[in-house]
Amino acid sequence: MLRIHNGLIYDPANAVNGEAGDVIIHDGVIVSGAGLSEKQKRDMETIDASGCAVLPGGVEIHSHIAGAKVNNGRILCPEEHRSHVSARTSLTRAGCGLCVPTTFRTGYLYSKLGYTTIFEAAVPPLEARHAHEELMDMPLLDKGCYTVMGNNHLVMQVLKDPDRAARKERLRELASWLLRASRGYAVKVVNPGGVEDWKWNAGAADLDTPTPPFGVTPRQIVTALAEAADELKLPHSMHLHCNHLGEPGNLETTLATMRALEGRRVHYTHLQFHSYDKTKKGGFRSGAARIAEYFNKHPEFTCDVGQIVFGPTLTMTSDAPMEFKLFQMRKGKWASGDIEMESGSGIVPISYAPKILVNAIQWSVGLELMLLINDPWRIFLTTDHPNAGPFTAYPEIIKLLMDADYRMSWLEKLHPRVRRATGLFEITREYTLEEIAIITRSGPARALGLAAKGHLGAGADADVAVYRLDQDRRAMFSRPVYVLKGGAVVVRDGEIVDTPNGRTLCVDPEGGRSLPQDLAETFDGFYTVKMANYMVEDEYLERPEVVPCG
Amino acid sequence: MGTLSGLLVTVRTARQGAEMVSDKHGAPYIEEISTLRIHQDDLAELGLEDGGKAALASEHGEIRVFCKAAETPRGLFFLPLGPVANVLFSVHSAKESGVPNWKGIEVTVTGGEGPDKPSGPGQRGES
Amino acid sequence: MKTSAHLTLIAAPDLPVEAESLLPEHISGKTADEILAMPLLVGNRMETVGERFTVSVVEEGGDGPAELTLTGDLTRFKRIGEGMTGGRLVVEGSTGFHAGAMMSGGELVITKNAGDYLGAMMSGGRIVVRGNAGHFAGAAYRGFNRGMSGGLIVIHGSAGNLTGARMRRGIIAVRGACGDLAGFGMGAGTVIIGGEPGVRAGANMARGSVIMMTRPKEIMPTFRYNCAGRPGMWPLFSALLARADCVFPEAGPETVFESYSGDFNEGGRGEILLRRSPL
Amino acid sequence: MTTHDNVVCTFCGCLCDDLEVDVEDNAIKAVRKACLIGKNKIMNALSHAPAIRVNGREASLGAAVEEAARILGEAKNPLVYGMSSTTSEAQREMVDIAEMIRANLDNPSSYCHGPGVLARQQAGLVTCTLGEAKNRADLVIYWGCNPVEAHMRHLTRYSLQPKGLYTPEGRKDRKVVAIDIRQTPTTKRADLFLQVTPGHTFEIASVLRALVNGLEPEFQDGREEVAGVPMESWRRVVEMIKACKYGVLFFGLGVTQCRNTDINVEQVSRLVQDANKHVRFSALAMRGHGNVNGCNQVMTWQTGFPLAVNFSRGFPRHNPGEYSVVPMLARQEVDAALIVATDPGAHLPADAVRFLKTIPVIHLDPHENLTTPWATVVIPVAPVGVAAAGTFYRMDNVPLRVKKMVESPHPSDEDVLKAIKEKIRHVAHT
Repeated sequence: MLRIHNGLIYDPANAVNGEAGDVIIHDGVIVSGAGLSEKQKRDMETIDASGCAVLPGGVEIHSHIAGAKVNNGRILCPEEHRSHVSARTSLTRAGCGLCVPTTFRTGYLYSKLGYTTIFEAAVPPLEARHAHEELMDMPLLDKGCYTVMGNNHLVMQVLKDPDRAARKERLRELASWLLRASRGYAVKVVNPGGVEDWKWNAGAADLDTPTPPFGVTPRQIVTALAEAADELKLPHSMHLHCNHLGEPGNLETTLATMRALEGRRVHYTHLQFHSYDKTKKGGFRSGAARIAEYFNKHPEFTCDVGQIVFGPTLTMTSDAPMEFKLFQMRKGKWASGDIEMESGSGIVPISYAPKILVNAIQWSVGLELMLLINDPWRIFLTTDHPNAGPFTAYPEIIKLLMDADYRMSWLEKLHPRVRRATGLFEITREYTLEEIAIITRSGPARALGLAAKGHLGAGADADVAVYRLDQDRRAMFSRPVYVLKGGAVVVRDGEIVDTPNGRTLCVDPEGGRSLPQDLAETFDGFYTVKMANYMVEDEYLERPEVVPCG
Repeated sequence: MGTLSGLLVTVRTARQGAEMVSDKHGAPYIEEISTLRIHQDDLAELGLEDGGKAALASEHGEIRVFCKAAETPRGLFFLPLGPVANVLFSVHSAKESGVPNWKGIEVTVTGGEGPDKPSGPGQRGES
Repeated sequence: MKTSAHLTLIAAPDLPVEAESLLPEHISGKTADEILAMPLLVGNRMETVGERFTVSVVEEGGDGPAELTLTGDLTRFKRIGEGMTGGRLVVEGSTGFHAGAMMSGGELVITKNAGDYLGAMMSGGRIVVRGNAGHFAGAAYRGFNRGMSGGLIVIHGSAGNLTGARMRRGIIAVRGACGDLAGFGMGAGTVIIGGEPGVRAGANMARGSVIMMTRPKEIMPTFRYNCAGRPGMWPLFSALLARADCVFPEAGPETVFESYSGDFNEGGRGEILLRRSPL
Repeated sequence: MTTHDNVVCTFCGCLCDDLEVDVEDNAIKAVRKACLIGKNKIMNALSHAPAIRVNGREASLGAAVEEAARILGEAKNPLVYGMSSTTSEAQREMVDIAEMIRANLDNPSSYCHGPGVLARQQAGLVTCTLGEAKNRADLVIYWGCNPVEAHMRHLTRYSLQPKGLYTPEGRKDRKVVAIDIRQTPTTKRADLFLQVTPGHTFEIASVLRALVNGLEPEFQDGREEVAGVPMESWRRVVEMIKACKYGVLFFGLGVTQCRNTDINVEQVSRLVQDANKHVRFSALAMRGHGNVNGCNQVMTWQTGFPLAVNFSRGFPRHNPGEYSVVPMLARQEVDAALIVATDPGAHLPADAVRFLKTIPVIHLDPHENLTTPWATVVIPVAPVGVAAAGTFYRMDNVPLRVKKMVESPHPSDEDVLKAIKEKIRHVAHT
């Protein structure tokens, strides 16, 4: 048994808010201290957490860290690897990269921020083996991935079915089969219909643009998949990246999508990129207030922010047409990959600068959303790594949220017109430590349906982060004193001291054991791999843990 | 027997692939990787019949090949990449990115057995 | 006090050596023993300078930047003068990869040949090579789109491929022949080639100048002929180069250059100047 | 007798996954649906295994592993090289070993398709999986490649003939262009064949770019031709590009090994990007060895770089030309080599082989080849895809699991590499 002694415990899921106490760990799990004598407690191995905040391990709900697209991003950026390197030690593997770190380094960097669970945000089933192979080389984290379905031909073939009841039943089966085939955790939808449209060289998809040649609209795709995810009782809702990412005025599409999905559990990812209003001349302005106002009234929805971080990074997404647009604006490098029958991907390097008005507005929109959405259990901290910036900037963002004076001090560094385009600098709210604990661990764990994560109650996985209390919140969250993964101390004083491998989190939904005849025929006719070779084998799951549905 | 100068390009052939995965010490593999594809008129200029023997020399080495008439441009010769062809190439030809000049090296082809020098297929027996 | 140190190689190594520690600014004020204790990476093991060199140090009166001289066959020594910011570094012999790469000031003189990536991504200072240079002189490292951004490289012999590739500012003068793709993808700056240029000079340049004294086999079809004349910048350039002991005798102030603009695939605001040889 | 269905062929980057293999008494009896090369490869998978040898004498596996670990542990600038025909699981072990011994790490792509990967570092690449070619491509361009002989089922499975979702008539729905320096069985299948003079890939791509962008090239010598082909033919190619819905360009070693290597592919990549302003267009490299793409993938996710990596300072550094295998051998600067799943004796210039013979070389391969006769330590391994399972990456990055159908008397690459790694670790700690 191990005891984390005398820290201030922040465990919002169990309504513990900064109370001094012990966290006791046995066999990788947190156990109740009740019934243990003081002597028993004194005799166990003890970590002194005096003067520290004790939080559950961080839970990352949306990050691009593994798989074909991420690796393509690594190939694209030897120049960023050059200046961010780590040498091999007796414990750790060598690596490099900041925006697209190598797999081992990704594990170390997340762990050194106190994170213990992570989800890769977009995996096309055809390339799922690749994502799982990389995740096996990512130590210190429990991990899972989301399966992209929003432009899948089989999905659209099912949605074309005029029989409403059959359609619903068949889509549920198909979604289950796709999760099984890819060993995915959740249903991911990226620019529904839009990626397929671009394969026909068509422009961006609106909510009601029919997707050729099926005639199925994004509205039909998102409502049906949200329903399927609900009916399968998946631990996480549909994870949605809306249409028109990054375009001025896209809040109308975002709001229309939300209205279409009212009453269903839905997670809106990197909402910052989807909350832009438009000036009369078509320029950018913040739409965060309108989005937040609507969002606040709909407890069925969750979101993550996708906060902009100033500096160079890489955009990478399954939203291939968006990347094409970005490339046309920027020249330079552009990688893109169409994936037969199901998806696409694109990558363009980018640099966000405070003096560029659009970037300054984007930066403000993310913070506005976090400050205006009043329920921290429904908005989570992400940078959509690496799209809006590297995850290593989380401590900086925490400081921006917790320190209004610091936030205000940014005003003079930003483009002078930013104040006219956002309401950020009228907001005085400051996050509390408890709220930070919610948006970085307890909230995402709950949204992901991870009963054993994101809290410190008895039965929770012993994933714990201990930070020395410091009024400079960036310093505090940059360097945990201790991080425990599954009960083992893996980080001490900000350095890696042990490198156990984590587990693969997956689901085992009802049905989906095979494809019906007509879909199997489509598969056999138009994929270039055999169905037997499409299904990801057990060998690609590291210590798999099935998170129950329902 | 005549001599011709030209550019040698290394290629892949179906038979080379099929024999390579069967037995790299087998006669069919050695034969295929020693077969030069050359234009009919070049062959005639060398005074060779289809299938005739020739010596192929670059600044780095010299090999014996069989010449086979093919629909190639004149002055361009094609040989499967392998240990025979590689006698003609050098690591020192790799320029900035590390690729040897396998798609174009100046060679001379001399019909007949050529001068009597030891060389030939494979690396075996070399010290 | 001004430090002058002279290191003499004991024997040429079989393994690659990384000598980025041997900078004038690093030896300034050091004793001979301190210099001999400085690190050198030989293969994959760390050694000291003393295992490979003998040293003599002279402390001279007066201020002034340090001066370091290296003597011997340093062909396997990489990163000599990498990142130097000032002082003078003289190599009596040849160097390997990355000599003077990323340097921002001072002077590097190599009396024989330099390897690849000479002055790659340098931002200031001056490099003089009496012999030949390898590929990528003044170019960008892999993935970067900005090569050399300032300073001067003079190569009295020939240079390899991609000389000045993706450069953004500064001058590279090659007295002898030059390899393929001189000034490839350059955004600004000047590459001057005295001897025979390789193919594709100036390809994909967006801005900047490639000046050739010798007619290349062909000009890329993505360039357009403008005119012939006496560019006003040439006398200034040749005077500047002459001060660096680099003379192009084939072109005087009255020499006529043909001007081509391109590369049109990249906007066409770059320029090739080709010396018109007297009829 | 057992019949294995949906078997993945490991020979080339096509990774055809529809093979049927009959196995009886631990022997391969028949292979169906494979091309001639794939069939031969599987039928001969268990034959011609070398003996375990150390310095030319037969040895036990333990002794060979021990000697390998000793050589690698003592080396001051070792080379770890190969990987192109083994699983990504084994490749992952090779990277780990290279890190441990602070080696130089490279794979054969550095002299084959590596330039195409380097071009992606500068420009990126617009690409697609092979199924998009099958389902959508109404224009196919083969440039400097000859799949009929090198990727024998490519045309029928993926690029030329298959009836796809939006190409129901197969070949009839496609326009086909071939660019090569000679006629090949592939160019004969094209609607338009442009026979070009060698060494001009860059000029061709530049002029096609100009035409796609609506610019008129200017020829100073007045000859309206590029690479020996008149401009009107290139204009025709560009008309076909602009008229198609979804074009796919397949490029081979004729592009990547042509004069100026990676710069050619960079220009081809820019051409494809430019074409996307008008139509949808992708390019794909015709990767050779079965898992050479896997080498690039594994090296990238573990080291950050697809090839030519050096670990002498403990962290990865990348520089082709400096750390790629051919120039390193030219400079004779490595002092030991671990070579797995490639055959330098057959694939590298003769002077490279002469030098390798002067240093200790550890070689793992399922077969006697042109390296086994002289390598210092020879360890036979189970042939992957037949007697060992693992992951291969197709030329379009689609990962597939190759299967184990028979037992080999020899361990897999992965197992031998793990044993060597453990031994090096043990020696380092004692």
